[in-house]
Amino acid sequence: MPTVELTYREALRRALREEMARDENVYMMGEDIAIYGGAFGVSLGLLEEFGPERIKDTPLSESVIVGAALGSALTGMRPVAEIMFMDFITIGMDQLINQAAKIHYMYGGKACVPMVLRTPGGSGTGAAAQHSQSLEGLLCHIPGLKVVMPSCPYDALGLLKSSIRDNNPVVFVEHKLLYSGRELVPEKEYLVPLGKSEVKREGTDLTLVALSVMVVRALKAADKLAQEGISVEIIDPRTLVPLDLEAIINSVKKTHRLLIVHEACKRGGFGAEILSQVEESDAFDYLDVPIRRLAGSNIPIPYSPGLEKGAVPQEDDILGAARKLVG
Amino acid sequence: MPTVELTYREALRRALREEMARDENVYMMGEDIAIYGGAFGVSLGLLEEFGPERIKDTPLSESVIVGAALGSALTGMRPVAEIMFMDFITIGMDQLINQAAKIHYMYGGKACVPMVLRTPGGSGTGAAAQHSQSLEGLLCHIPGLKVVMPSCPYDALGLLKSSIRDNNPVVFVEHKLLYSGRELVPEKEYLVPLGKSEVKREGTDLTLVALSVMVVRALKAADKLAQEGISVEIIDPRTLVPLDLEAIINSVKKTHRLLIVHEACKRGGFGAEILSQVEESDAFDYLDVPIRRLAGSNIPIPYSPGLEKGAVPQEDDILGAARKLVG
Amino acid sequence: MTLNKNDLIRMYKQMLTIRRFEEKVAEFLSQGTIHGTGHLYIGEEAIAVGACRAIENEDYITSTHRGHGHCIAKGADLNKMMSELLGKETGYCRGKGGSMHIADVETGNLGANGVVGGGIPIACGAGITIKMKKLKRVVLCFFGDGAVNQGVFHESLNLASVWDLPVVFICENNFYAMSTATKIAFKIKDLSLRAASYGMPGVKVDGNDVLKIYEEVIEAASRAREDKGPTFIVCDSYRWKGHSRSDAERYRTKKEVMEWKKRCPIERFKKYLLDKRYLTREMTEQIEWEVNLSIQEAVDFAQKSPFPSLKTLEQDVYAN
Amino acid sequence: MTLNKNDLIRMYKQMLTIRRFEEKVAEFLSQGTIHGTGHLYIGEEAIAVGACRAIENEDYITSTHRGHGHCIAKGADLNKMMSELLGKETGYCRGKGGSMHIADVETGNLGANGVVGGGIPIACGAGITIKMKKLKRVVLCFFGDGAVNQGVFHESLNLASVWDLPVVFICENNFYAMSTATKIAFKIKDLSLRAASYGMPGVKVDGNDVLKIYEEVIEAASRAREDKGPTFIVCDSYRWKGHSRSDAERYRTKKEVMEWKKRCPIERFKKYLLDKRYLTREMTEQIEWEVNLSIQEAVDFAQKSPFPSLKTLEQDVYAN
Ligand SMILES: Cc1ncc(C[n+]2csc(CCOP(=O)(O)OP(=O)(O)O)c2C)c(N)n1
Ligand SMILES: Cc1ncc(C[n+]2csc(CCOP(=O)(O)OP(=O)(O)O)c2C)c(N)n1
Ligand SMILES: [Mg+2]
Ligand SMILES: [Mg+2]
Repeated sequence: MPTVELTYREALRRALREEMARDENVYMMGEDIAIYGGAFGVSLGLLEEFGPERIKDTPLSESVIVGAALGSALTGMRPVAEIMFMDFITIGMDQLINQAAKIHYMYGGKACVPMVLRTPGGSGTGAAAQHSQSLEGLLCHIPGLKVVMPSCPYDALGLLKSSIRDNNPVVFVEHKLLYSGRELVPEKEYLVPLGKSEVKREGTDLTLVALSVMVVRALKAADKLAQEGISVEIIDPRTLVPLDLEAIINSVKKTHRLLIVHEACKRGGFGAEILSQVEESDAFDYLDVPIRRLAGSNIPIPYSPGLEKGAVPQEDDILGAARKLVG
Repeated sequence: MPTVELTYREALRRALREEMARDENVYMMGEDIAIYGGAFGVSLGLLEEFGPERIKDTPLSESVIVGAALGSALTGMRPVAEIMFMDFITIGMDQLINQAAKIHYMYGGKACVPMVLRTPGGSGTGAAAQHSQSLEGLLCHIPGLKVVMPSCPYDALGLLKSSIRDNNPVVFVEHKLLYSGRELVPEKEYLVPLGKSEVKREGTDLTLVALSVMVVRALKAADKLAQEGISVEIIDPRTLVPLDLEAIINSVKKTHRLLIVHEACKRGGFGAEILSQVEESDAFDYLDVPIRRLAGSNIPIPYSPGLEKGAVPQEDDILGAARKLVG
Repeated sequence: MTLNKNDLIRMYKQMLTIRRFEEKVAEFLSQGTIHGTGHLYIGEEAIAVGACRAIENEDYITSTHRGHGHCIAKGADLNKMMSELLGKETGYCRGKGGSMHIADVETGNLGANGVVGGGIPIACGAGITIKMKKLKRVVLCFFGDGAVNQGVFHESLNLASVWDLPVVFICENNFYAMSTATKIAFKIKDLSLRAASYGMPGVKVDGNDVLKIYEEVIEAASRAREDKGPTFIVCDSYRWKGHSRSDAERYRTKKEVMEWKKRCPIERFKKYLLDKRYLTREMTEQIEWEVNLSIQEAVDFAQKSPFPSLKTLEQDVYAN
Repeated sequence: MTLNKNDLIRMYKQMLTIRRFEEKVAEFLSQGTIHGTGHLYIGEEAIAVGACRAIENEDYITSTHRGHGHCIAKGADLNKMMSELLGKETGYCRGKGGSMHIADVETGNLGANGVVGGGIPIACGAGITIKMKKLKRVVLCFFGDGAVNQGVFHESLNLASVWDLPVVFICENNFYAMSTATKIAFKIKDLSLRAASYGMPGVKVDGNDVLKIYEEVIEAASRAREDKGPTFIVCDSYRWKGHSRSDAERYRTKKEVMEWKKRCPIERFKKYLLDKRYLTREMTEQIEWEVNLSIQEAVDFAQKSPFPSLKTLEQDVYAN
């Protein structure tokens, strides 16, 4: 199968390009996505290719970005809206939570809102408390939203295409530190379905569920742990809602240990939900030790580089947590 | 000790009255709180007592309600802002999450935001999906916010007073179905500290942690369970952040079983966090059976009365869940 | 487009239908037959009817918490409406939405809204669809005076203006947002002034004059269809009833309410039609009878309909 | 209040301080010495200096992501500023805030803001405090043209107006929000027109004319102090540098930038002062020297300062 090396950024761009070429109802809107190409360059070049009608620069107005996207989705379009930083979904939160997420249900199933909201989350760029949050946990709590969080170019491409084809509001959470990561992906078109996790590394001693950039850190940690004789199985849920719980359960039944790693603040983060669902499943009986979460501190992201790193799990933290769980 | 019977609504009003009388920096703002007395009548009469300068009716503008409250808190006042329905905190979400919650930390501890945001949550009034949510889980995920959820008049009064005196942004979540509930409370002034749970009923077979209106339902269920020979200990955390985990742990060590009950949607609700914190604590070793959550369905609140009831735990559901856990 | 006699009579009948429908809802609310809350449109019938008569079936509207009038004026089925209000499976939303969420996207009603101002950006979105699909349609976006102070009003009118979206923004100014008088929520008296901020035309119109509203909306809609952008129309009117189920109405005087009742939009239109001899006394009685019958039928239909089964509870959270 | 020669020279020096400070920041950004992003105020110095000179020490300001200029003009300590930018324990926020969160509430700087428009309602809140405590102070609320399209702008200006809050809203219109030109984000050319929506005075002023800005703010501030309500002032200016650290500036031409550079607010003010003979060539050299020294001192201070200890990581999430 012929492959091509793409960055996560390029993978996203290819997904957007392919879906816009395939379906004329797909269009993009957001702040500075056209000539600027988006704050992280994802849509660079698409303006030239698809023109300003389909690559729409909006005024600086997050609530109407979300609301207008949903209004057009409700009437037949398939918008891909961008919120420049995940922190600012809070400004469009009413439209997202009270409108987009609920319309299908409130209207008795008689209308749907096929929209994608792309937004970059995460820390590590020195942008401090208002530009570094991982707020996916808030969205996972809201019925009606799907939440997707790819950790690599292959998934980014395939999941974004599936998200665009999905008939529900999908929040597609990218990670700033992943944009430049590269990977070989098929030249041929492919999809990655929503709701299917992937085993990113097989192992026997410990199941490690990692989200977004934590998958990358977990893979590195797992290499080191392998040298110590600890065999880690890494599962990337890829979509948090719907969650592929079964894959996690099956892995736990094999390894008898579970560690969940995410960047978002620990308290009320999605790790608590994964932990709880496993606790409530029949995997519980297979656990040799209690499930553990490794997650961001319960603090706003600080600016100073050392503090910023200290606020969220790094490779060493994963190593430590894994050793403790297995040891 | 002389007592007086108060409804939850009256208890809140008394707290507001006492704190406004005690400290001239305390004032209220919100939609229709003055002459109308608030959508649920909590502030009725306070306009006459304190005048329009301190009981401020705002235009219909939730973001500036939150933002202006925080701005005045930052500069020396102690505002008590009201958002008419909890669902609409989503409109002031940026000001709440990105500003109020983070300022103390972002400014290196050099300023603080002593404000209270009162808001009623919960279903049961036939107001459907956009007026019935229990969104406290979102707030608990955000460092810097405190989250309070009283279940009875005594606590409502004492906790609201403590919230007003607290130097942090406190979201004070009332429940629509509780407003008319009555209870004897001391005539004398008293406070209930934030971060202290209360054992609402002692028991030996099962620890039941219930939030807000679920405490009322749990108490009723516990009466029936007692007749069946099942002794339930009911803990009301009262404040979710900070959480009095110790009390829960101690109870679990005694009863060996834990059931968590809340109205908010199960997925990503605060029950997952409580479950996880207990799992991670030394109480884990004392558990005879896995911890269970009983919570709202993962759906928007439907309108039709039967569906609405079916969407969130009722007394019978608690009975069923408790029996299953003990049996 | 001038209205002929039949059009006018249809409009009159529609206004009356709204009035009688709402009176029935008021009754159900006070009896507890309707379990949620309800916001009645009585007194404001001219706006929905005048505006919706100015558009075509395939055009869109977005509505509000006070939405029954818009719904009826857009041609809703009274049976399905009443069923929804009673929480029945046969309702527009299969009992899941209730008064504040009635919608019928297929016939262009994009929905009532429980969030004040919540429908405004949605109207922009429908405008985007129209424009991108070159449909030549228009969106009427209804909202109250209270909504005019929501941030999303601002963002939406600006977007509609810079993108020349085919949206007519119609503010139903009944001088109160719940208890909050426009005179305390606004420094300006004429809300239509706000159009200038967005470089779009703004007009103020007597919201109890159904024909005047019709004319303004016709003009705005034709501008919109010609790609000349949105318009902001403010219709001054009054709500006769309390804000919702429970409202002690401490914020206004009986006298003020009485004054406005004298300006009843339906009586006024009726008088006009009688004066013009488009209508006779007998015809009005016939209309009254037909209207009452249709409401009664809706009530019967709704009352006979089943409640949704608990099996539907977790259905339709996600679309396939 | 007329400015004497010393005042004018102080203003000139302050403008120059901002310029040199930002040039140093630009250097640090391109070297990677500053690890986050940074939004430079170069080209817009007249606004902060003209406006802040018109208020007193105890008055308040709210600032933006492009906030260094406001900070300096409000009298910030350069050492603490530079330390914050380098993420040091001695910075205004003890290294926790960085460029977008520098604040000094005690001296009236309520803070920069990473959220566009985020500071506007906060300014209203400070206005409430002033009014309730009868302090006779005023709040200057700075924001960019982009922020004028945020919902919270709308809600805040309306609230300030209906409550007659002592706030002066100062829009720094540099014709772009990141890459988005005002001509595509607004249908109107003169943003100050928006004041009319709130029934407050709106003025447009040359944002490169420090004295004109000073005059308008003096007038607005005195109205505010007399309880006559807020004012909306739009200052047209230009940002010389890219939006933030990485900006290919594809959205504007070199020529446009060159044109604006010719209208340099500092050169212009310098010429005025030289023409008036308030300043001599030697004095300007002396000032330049002093300014450079103060920046150098700040850099030295910051570079010598320690990074915050990891022990502080979880401190100050909650206040006691
Ligand atoms: C965002 C939001 N805030 C508050 C409410 C509660 N509420 C419902 S209707 C209403 C008043 C609305 O006034 P207006 O827009 O003038 O419409 P009217 O009721 O007068 O028709 C309020 C405050 C709400 N539903 N949504
Ligand atoms: C709510 C929000 N949306 C988007 C951004 C990203 N962003 C930062 S500055 C900026 C442009 C701001 O433009 P303007 O208000 O004109 O200020 P300027 O940068 O021109 O000084 C944008 C889009 C943000 N910080 N906050
Ligand atoms: Mg109104
Ligand atoms: Mg700008």
